[in-house]
Amino acid sequence: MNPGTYSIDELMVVTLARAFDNTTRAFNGAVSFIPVCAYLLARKTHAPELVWAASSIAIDAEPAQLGESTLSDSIWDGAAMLANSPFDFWAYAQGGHYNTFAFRGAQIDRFGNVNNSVIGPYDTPKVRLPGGGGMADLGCMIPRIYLWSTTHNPRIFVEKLDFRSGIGWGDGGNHRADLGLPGGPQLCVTNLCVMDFNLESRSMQIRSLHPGVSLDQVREATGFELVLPDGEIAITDAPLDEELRILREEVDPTSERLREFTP
Amino acid sequence: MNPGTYSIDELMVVTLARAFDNTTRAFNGAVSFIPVCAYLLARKTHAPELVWAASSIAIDAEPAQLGESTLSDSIWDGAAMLANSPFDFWAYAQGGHYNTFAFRGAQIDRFGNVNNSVIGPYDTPKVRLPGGGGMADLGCMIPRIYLWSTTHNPRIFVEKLDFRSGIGWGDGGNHRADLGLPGGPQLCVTNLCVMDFNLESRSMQIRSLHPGVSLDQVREATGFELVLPDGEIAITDAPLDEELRILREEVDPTSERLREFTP
Amino acid sequence: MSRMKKTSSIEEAIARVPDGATIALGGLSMNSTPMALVRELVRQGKKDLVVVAIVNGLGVDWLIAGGCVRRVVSGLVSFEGMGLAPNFRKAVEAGSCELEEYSEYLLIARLRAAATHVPFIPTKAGLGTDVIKLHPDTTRLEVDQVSGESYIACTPLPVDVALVHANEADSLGNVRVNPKLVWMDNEIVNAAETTIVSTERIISHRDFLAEPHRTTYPRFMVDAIVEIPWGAYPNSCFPEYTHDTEFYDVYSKAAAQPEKFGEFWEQRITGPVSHTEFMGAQGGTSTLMRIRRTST
Amino acid sequence: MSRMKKTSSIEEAIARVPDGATIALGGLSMNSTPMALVRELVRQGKKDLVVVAIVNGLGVDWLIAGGCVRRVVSGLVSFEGMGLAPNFRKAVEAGSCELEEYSEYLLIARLRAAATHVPFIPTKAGLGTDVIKLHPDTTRLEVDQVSGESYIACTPLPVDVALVHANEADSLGNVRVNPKLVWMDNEIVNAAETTIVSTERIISHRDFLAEPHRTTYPRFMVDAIVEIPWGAYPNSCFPEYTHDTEFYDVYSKAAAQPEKFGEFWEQRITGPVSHTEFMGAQGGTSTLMRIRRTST
Repeated sequence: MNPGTYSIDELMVVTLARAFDNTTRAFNGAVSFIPVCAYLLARKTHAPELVWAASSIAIDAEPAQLGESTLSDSIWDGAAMLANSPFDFWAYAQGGHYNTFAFRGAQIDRFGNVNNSVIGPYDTPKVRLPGGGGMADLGCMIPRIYLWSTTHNPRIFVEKLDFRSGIGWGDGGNHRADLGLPGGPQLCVTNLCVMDFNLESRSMQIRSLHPGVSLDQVREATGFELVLPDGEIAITDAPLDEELRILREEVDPTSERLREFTP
Repeated sequence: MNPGTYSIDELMVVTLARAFDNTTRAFNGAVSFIPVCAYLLARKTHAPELVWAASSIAIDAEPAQLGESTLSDSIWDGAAMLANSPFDFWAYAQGGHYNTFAFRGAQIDRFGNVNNSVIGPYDTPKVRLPGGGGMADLGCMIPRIYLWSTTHNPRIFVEKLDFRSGIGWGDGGNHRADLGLPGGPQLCVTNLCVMDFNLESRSMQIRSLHPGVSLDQVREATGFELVLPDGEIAITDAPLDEELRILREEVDPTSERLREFTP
Repeated sequence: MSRMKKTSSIEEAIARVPDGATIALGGLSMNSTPMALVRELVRQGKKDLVVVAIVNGLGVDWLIAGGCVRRVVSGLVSFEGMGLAPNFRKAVEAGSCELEEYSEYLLIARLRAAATHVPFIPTKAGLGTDVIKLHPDTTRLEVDQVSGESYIACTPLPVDVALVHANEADSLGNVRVNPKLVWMDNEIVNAAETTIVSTERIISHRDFLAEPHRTTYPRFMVDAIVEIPWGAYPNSCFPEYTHDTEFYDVYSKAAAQPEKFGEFWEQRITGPVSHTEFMGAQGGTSTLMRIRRTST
Repeated sequence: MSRMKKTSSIEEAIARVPDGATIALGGLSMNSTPMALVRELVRQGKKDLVVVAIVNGLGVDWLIAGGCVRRVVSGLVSFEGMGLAPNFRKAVEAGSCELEEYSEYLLIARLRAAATHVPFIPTKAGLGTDVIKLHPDTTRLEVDQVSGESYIACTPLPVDVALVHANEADSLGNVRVNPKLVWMDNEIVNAAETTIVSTERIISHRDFLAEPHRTTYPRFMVDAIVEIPWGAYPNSCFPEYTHDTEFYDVYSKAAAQPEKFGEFWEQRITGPVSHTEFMGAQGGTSTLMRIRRTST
């Protein structure tokens, strides 16, 4: 692919990367190629101080390429520290020393809460999903939460979750703060658009549409009513050539990030 | 010194060592030469499975000789594990994996509670002592507590502590069990005698007098009334030649244990 | 006098696990799970196990396929990007296996409460989620009277037998995990009555004395040591070998065809007797070449 | 683009500690205390410090002798078998320094509550003792409603500045404690707003990459790195050197003669400017020869 042209995975990675800065201290869980690429890209461009703990274990890892699992040792090379999970990781996460986490879910609601446990009734599920893993924990502990989805459709962006595996802004408004939890979801990047959260209602709000995507298209793909920003809706900024080059050549030369896109 | 003759420090070490067995899993704090010698002696004689963590850190240490501190690296040589204090030590101690701890105090009462904090009123102390360190913790966590004192006198064995830094049998009777704490003090070995604790009142009771020591002598040296056993009072068994040889030649060839005896 | 040896055959070690026991599996997802011990549980036909597996996949799936499991206690069971764990999914959907679902940290807190003998451990994890509503007895929502802060009180989760995989051990039961304990194995070992460790190799006690700071579990925390090279296969054992993606592929494909799965299961998993035979059934040397790691 | 360097002179690093701050000292008793940083606090004339020192001796004694301390928060202050800490003892008996006394684990629990943002951490430590009666607000006796078990609720003890000593660091702030973190330093680092690390030596970042499992603190937990060889003297830094018994002897003797202590204090402690001059005043090479460890 030439500079100037780019694919949706590249746009998502670059958009997310630009949301991070030198104060970002992040880690990642399973099947998290998009945020992993974004952390690495941000670190290699505008945010050299950014901290990323590969699989929550390998701090400042510099993998030459990614593997087929973002939870495995294939992305630990070049780390400055291999941390112990209960003693180091959970202390840093609870203490706010890690401040950034990205998750996705089988279902996402307007407040950025996610479901990764069941589709259908909990006791007689249509599909038993893996479970939330650390979502219920980290959603409560980490102040800067980022959501992403490579398949923006009404089965994922739903009016009501079948189960709340992880908390975003909770029931909206001040709910999260009232629970004594720090921060909350900042951004949701999908294959169609970028959304943030209305500062009062904490409901998902369009920030920008990806080039070539219409507002109606996003509305149809979303199971709840989206808040619209004041004024004209922006178009997501295109990646720079240098960002694309670094992503393609240095961050993820074997395009493992495409594993998140159903062929 | 020849076999057959022995000194009081040797009698105390040997007596304590015989109280330990293959199920003993012990560690030690500061200024604990007598129990450290006893753990090593027991391990080298009848209890090869005995676990001793030098300074609570160096598990299965085999020091060629002791140093002037039982909390320092001078006794860590030959260990099979150097443990991390909060992550390993406190987990093993709280979980009952360590089951044996020995302490002494500036004051000891009839129930084996100890004071290492102040002499006199707490807020205007006559002597500000070091503090209990881990006594208040380990007294609660460890089921088999052993007490020792190299100077049995009424200033140490008192009717009432000026401050309870560490718990033994608490207020006596079922108090300790009612608090939900495991076990309790087993034995108190001094330079005059060996005491255990009455099974009902949990009050200190003479078990045996050291050779040449009279009951009156012990009573005069004790600030509270001692419980007497049924029948005749035994004489503390003398050390065996082999125990003395191992203690003198292998466990503590430089006689660091004498640091606990005022010259 | 010499000390007791804790080395054991895999058959004897696993014979210590009674039917109905609460067992806990070490490792995380595709990393460092004691798969050889799991296979032996299946081969010995254990029944009604309660399986604590904080973040797991294939280990739980095998135990369910083997009919060993009454209940799974877990935060997540999946094959990550390679899909859902098929037998787990089927059994929970069919109601033939109970699932007691928590999150990762709520389980860590419950294990630590058991390990440290406190009535509960408080955490903010889980606040505002449906996870804590599933088990109000064991993850209780409470409010601190003084600060007014909400927290979840996580009650003790005691474990009968912990099964973990390590790199090195001596015959006395001292164990070394390389490079250090990166997952949550210590939490289950500390909470367990009995701990069985499979190890890539048994090394001399002298090696432990030479580097005592590298020891992960001391001998008194370990009850049985079983030497099994590639004992985590098809999962990884850092830094020696990685998980076998090809195995996951064929396993998932086989599970998708219920009429053929039995044959696959017998041929590849339950049929081989020794671990050597088992590794042979997985492709032998060419598989070992494929999974070995070259960088650390 | 390159990353920020965290290396600092000792003067600049300690200038970050404001009067009245709550500081915490790493190490335990005569092991691994950051004595050079302590001496610089004295030299800069800090006032009204609250000093958290779980198990300590000389560090607290110097700060009190230097007039820096409003309150000591500790489980134990002594010179072990070498006697009581003389200035600590005198100041507490005279009422010129407050003492907030806990036990070791109660302090660990309070620090961990601060580090993990929970309203309290429960423990059975302290039950039935007078220690918990001293501070019913911070170590509250409570009863679990469900199990009926008693416990002590330990409330958060936040720390402004943690001062710890280490063996090796790189200029980015990654730190290595050899052989691993044997004392409770991690507890204070995790609870602290700012962490200042003195280190025996600065090594290259490459050394950390070669053995990442040996890293104790990652760069983002550390705010300043100060290179000070023998920076724990007169205390030990395992496995490099041991504590200096002779120093303890002469210090205790000097403190026993109040009329002469001022001279000793000036000559040996506050007078020397650089750490090199300070080590010279302690006997220089012959002292270094005496304290070096030869076995590990």
